[in-house]
Amino acid sequence: MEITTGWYLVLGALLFIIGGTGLLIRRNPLVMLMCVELMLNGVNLSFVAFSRTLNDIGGQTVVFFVLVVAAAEVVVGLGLVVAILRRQPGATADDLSLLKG
Amino acid sequence: MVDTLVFLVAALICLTGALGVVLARNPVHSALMLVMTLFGIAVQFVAQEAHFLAAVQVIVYAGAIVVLFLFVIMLLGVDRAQNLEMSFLPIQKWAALLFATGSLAIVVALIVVVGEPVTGAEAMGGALGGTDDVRLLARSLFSDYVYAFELTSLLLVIAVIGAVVLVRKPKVTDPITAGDGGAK
Amino acid sequence: MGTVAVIELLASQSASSFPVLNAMIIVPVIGALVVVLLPNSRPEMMRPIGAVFASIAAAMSLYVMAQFSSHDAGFQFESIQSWIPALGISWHVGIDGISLWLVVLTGLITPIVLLAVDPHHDPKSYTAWLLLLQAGSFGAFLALDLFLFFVMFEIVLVPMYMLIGGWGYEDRRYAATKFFIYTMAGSALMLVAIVSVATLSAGEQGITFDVIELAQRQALSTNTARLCFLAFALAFVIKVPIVPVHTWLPDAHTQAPTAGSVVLAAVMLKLGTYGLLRFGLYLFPEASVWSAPTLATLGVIGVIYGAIVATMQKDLKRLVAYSSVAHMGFIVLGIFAFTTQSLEGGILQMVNHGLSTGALFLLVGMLYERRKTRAIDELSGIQSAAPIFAGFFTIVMLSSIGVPGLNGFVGEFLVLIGSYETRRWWTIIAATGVILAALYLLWAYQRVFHGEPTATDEATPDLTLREGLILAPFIAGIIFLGIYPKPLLDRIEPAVDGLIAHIENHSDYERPSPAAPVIVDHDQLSGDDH
Amino acid sequence: MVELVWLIPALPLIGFVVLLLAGKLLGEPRAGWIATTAAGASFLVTLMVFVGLLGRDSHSGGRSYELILFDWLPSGSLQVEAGFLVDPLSVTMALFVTGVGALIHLYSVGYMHGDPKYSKFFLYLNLFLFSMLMLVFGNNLVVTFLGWEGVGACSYLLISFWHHRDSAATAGKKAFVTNRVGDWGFLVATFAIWSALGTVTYTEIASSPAMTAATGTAVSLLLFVAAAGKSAQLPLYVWLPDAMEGPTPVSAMVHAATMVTSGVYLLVRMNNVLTDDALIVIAVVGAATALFAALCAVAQHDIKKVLAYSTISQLGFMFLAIGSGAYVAAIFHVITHAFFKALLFLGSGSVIHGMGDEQDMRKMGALRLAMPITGATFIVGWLAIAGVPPFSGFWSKDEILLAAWEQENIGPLLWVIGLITALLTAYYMSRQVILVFFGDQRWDEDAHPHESSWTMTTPLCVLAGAAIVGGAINLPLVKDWLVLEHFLEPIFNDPHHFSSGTTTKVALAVISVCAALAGISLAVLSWLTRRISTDRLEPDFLENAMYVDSTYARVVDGIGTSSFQGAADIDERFVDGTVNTVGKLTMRLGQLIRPAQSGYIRNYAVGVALGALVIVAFLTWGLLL
Repeated sequence: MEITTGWYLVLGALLFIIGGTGLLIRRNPLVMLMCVELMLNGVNLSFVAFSRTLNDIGGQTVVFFVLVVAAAEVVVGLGLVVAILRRQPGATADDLSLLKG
Repeated sequence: MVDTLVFLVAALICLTGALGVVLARNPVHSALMLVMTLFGIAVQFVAQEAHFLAAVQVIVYAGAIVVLFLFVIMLLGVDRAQNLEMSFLPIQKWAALLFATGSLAIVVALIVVVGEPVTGAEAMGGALGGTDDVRLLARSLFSDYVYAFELTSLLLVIAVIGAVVLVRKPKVTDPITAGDGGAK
Repeated sequence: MGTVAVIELLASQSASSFPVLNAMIIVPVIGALVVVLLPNSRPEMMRPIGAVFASIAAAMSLYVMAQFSSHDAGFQFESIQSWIPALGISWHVGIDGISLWLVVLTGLITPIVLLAVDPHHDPKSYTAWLLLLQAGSFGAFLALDLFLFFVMFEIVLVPMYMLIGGWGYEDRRYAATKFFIYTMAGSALMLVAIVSVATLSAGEQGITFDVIELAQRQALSTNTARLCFLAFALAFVIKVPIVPVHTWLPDAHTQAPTAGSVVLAAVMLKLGTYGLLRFGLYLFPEASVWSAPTLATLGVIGVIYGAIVATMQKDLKRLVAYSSVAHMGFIVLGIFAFTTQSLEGGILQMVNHGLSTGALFLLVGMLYERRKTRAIDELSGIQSAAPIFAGFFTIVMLSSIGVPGLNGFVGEFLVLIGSYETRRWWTIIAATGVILAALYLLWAYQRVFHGEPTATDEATPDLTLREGLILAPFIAGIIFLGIYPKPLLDRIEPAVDGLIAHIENHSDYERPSPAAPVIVDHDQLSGDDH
Repeated sequence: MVELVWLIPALPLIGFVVLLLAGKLLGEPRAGWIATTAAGASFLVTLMVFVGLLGRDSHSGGRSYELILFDWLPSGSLQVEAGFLVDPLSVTMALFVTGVGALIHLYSVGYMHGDPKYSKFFLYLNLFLFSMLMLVFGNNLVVTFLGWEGVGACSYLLISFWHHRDSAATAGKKAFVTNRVGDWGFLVATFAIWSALGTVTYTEIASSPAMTAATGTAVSLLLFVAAAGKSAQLPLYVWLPDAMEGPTPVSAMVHAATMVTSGVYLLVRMNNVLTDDALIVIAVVGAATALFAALCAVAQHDIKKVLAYSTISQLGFMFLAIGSGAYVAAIFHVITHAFFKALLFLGSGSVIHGMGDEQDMRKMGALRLAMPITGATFIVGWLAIAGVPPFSGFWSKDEILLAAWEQENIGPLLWVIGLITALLTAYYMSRQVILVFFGDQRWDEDAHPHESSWTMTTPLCVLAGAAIVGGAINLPLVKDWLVLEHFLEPIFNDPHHFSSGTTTKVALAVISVCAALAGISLAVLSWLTRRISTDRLEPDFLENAMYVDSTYARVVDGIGTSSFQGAADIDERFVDGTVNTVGKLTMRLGQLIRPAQSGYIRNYAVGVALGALVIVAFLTWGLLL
């Protein structure tokens, strides 16, 4: 059985689905952020797989950028979490609805 | 054959880790499970000869980001188990279920109907230049993507400043009025 | 050496080549910027400095008036700068007899109200907004490019919105929002029509937004032109306003600060009637003729309805606002009667309405400053306490009623006598407006100025010298235009005749040939049976 | 000298401007003297113009002079000039307007003594005189309309002169608004004339061919509407009795002698366009007004109200004359009426002044002793209006009755109405004279009636003289004595001539004199000697003017106000309500969608996730097919 691109893509998709589902069902903001990381990684995997398949370094470059963005996102996201939890210890995502219309 | 084995093992690690992240009640466990997934993906990167990215994956993700997560968890002391069921947004569960099953169905449908290869492009094993991927990546980053690269640096600066501002201890209890008071 | 060069340059710059119209639009904008940059510590400097810039613009409008050739039916002082060449959009401004007096009115009104009315707070932004209003109004009256016109037409909304919302009375937010959304809703369709007209007329000559060019092309099919005309007309009739889309006006007028009310009445309402002339009749002659009975009917309804509703108002400013609806109805009737007299009268009436209603708003504003109320019920016997104030009010009121010798009459009379030729029954009904005008104004005057004054009424101070000087230009204009409107009519007439000829060329309308006075020998007649 | 015509209105205008700028400064009595001088000088200039006109050839338009000052409203083919027309009619009108006007100015100097707004009163009077002269001298309809509206506005200002009184303020407003109904007719008539003839200038209208019958009648009736408003004819008369709220000189000048006759002037001026159909309407309305107002005058108690209704009645006579085609008779009566009615009003003013502002005749009596000059002159006025020969009123009234008699279709009927009116006139005027000057003294001792100052009695004497001999300007029987008729002849394309023989004329005159004497006797029997019970001579029905005015008031206050209020309510609730409903519906729609913005981030995530799912599903679907 040869491992073709499809396998990687399916694996990336599965990671993405698991991350997305986790994002929807978990209320802990920290875990939600982790789920986002999972989704990003699923996509990264696909990029690398395509980069390999299409023989184009561009795919890997994008992964690099995704990494940077993910890092920035985590930094700001965690900053937010810290600020929120300081004011409302033990708050979950469902306790916050300041932007209710 | 080895490739297949490596892929399957790494994939198993990835998926286990991912499910662990989602299902673990304790955030600390989630974070550790995330590390597992990230390692698995690093292995997949190596398998696809993206050595540099694999290294970065381990160093940045596992080494920095997850550690950051753990720091925050410990800092805030939220390392308690949480009840996954207790939510007053009942729609979430069903929506998540719908999302998961729907997405899986699409993936399965694609596998079944389209089969292999998805893209119709050349098979695995084509060379990107062997171990030379660092050089290729660098050339790409600093030529084609130089503006984007510079922007990411800006983004990181902003993120750092933002994070500092966000977590600064407010002098007054209310952070919104506190900002105003500081200006005056 | 350098000075000599500058002098030579100035000398070589002949009067006609100086883009005075562009300067008129730009100077108030510069003034607004200057005022904004002034230090906040000197609030008393804001209005005088603003007034200087407004006056420079006013002086330029007077210069244009003086240099205006009364024999030229076309556009004068034209200036075209390429703006967005790909779309055929240019910065094209020009002035003709139709816009001339509105421009002069805009020029003169702004510095006066700027000096006349104390905003009580935040004079910096107040001054800046008023200057922008002047610039936008100039732009809208001078624009000969549809796109430029639309931009200016919308720009004027913003300062007025800010003035009402920022310096108005108790319900100012409601009124400002209503004003903005209502008029904006009208112009939304106009934008569609502007784009349609430009693109559909493109043909082989290429796309253009130039009004003159589009009016000459007349490339739209009949039905398209009618649809486009309706879209334009909707924007303008809301601005005029015509019944039944008038209800933003009483709220806006009532809640606006005095300066806002004055400029709204004197300048902004004219954008509607001016638009109907310049972009309705000129661009869509056939559609105008087609829709004339309907619009003239709406105008007449406005005359009667505005007067009736004005009669029952309890708020003095609201009453004046409804009287505006009635007066503007006359103008609309005149526009859609398509005769020289009715159109000239309509344009003259625009100026007259600006003067007399503007002055009425100033007077009501002065009364409010004294008594902090606009309710008719709460005032009584003011004439005993403030006879000079009452005298000024009487003159302006009589002008608004349309007593000959004052300006209100000449416009109304020309509109009606001109409309009688083509719209007989409309005119006969509209003429009853003169009865109603007397009714509502005199009744209000009686309740406010006549009767026994109470102790608080007794304490109402009379007009100060400063206020008298503010009102003097209005009174002078009211009397001068009532006695000698010839200078205005002479300059309006060629443009109006040109416009009617344009309508005749592009539709089946033919202006009535008025009966020539027949001189019959006296003695021959006396033998007839009689 | 005719060229000086511009000075005639200019002088009062100068007086107006001077008083406007410096009235307060001049104060009493200088302000009054300036105004009086202006009016008097205007009268002198009118005399000069009159002499100048007499010096011109009376044939082929020689006695018609136009002075164009400037273009007023030049617009395309419409050319309205600010111009004056000097011809026999305008000069005749101007002569008595300025003459009577000057006298009333003089009278006011004394009458308004001590009023805090002394100078303002003369300001208005001069403005009124200016407007009236513009009305008379205007060479086209529009300039006349300027004067027409000007006198209306001045009338408004003067009636509500004592504006702190609600009744005065209301009366002023009522006068203006009612007049405006007439102005509507004036305006539309002007439009129709311009549309049909292409001119608004009198000389050109007069020389134009006739309009079509329908247009001509419409124009005539519209002009009559205008005249009915200004000259207080049925059904627009209601403002005139109320106008008595103004100071008495105003009543004399504006509401008896000059302004109210401008309707007559207008119709005479436009005699060439009036059609026969319209003339019948005018005659009938005139006769009806004459009778109606005379009946109302019978039961009034207010000294000025009697004179007011009397004025309406006499104006009805003038319109009866116009309707019968006797324009000269109408103008003749305008002139004599101006003399004796101004005299009566000024006399009543003198009485009111002397009695300390008492206007109720029931509280007067035997005043001839206290006020000899006023009493004597008032009696002259009484005899003149009652139609006793040889006083002026007899001649003009007789001519009107003759014209009515000769009216083609319903002549005798009109004549009978006129005769009854004449009888009533004699009766109510006698009643007034008896109640005021004869009989018992019914006033309190502390009233101290006294004769007025010389400034007030001089005009009375002058007017009394004019009222006695005024008839001389147009004596019948001998053709050469018809001075006025010959003088006015040039303004008519088709001069009216009486067809009756001398016998008929004399017979009719005798009957009318008998009627006058009958009226006087009736009054003497009932009010002086009390032979006839007076209990039922003042029915409420007549005192309240047959409830016409109160019915109007009820309609205006009831249906009028409520329908206007209804329109205002519709505007607020329906028209504006629709707009606000659109706004509210938009907001409600927003409220409906608003819960979607729950604020819970995970809800948004569901939206994003499911949305993405749908898109991917859609793309996959396309791929699979």
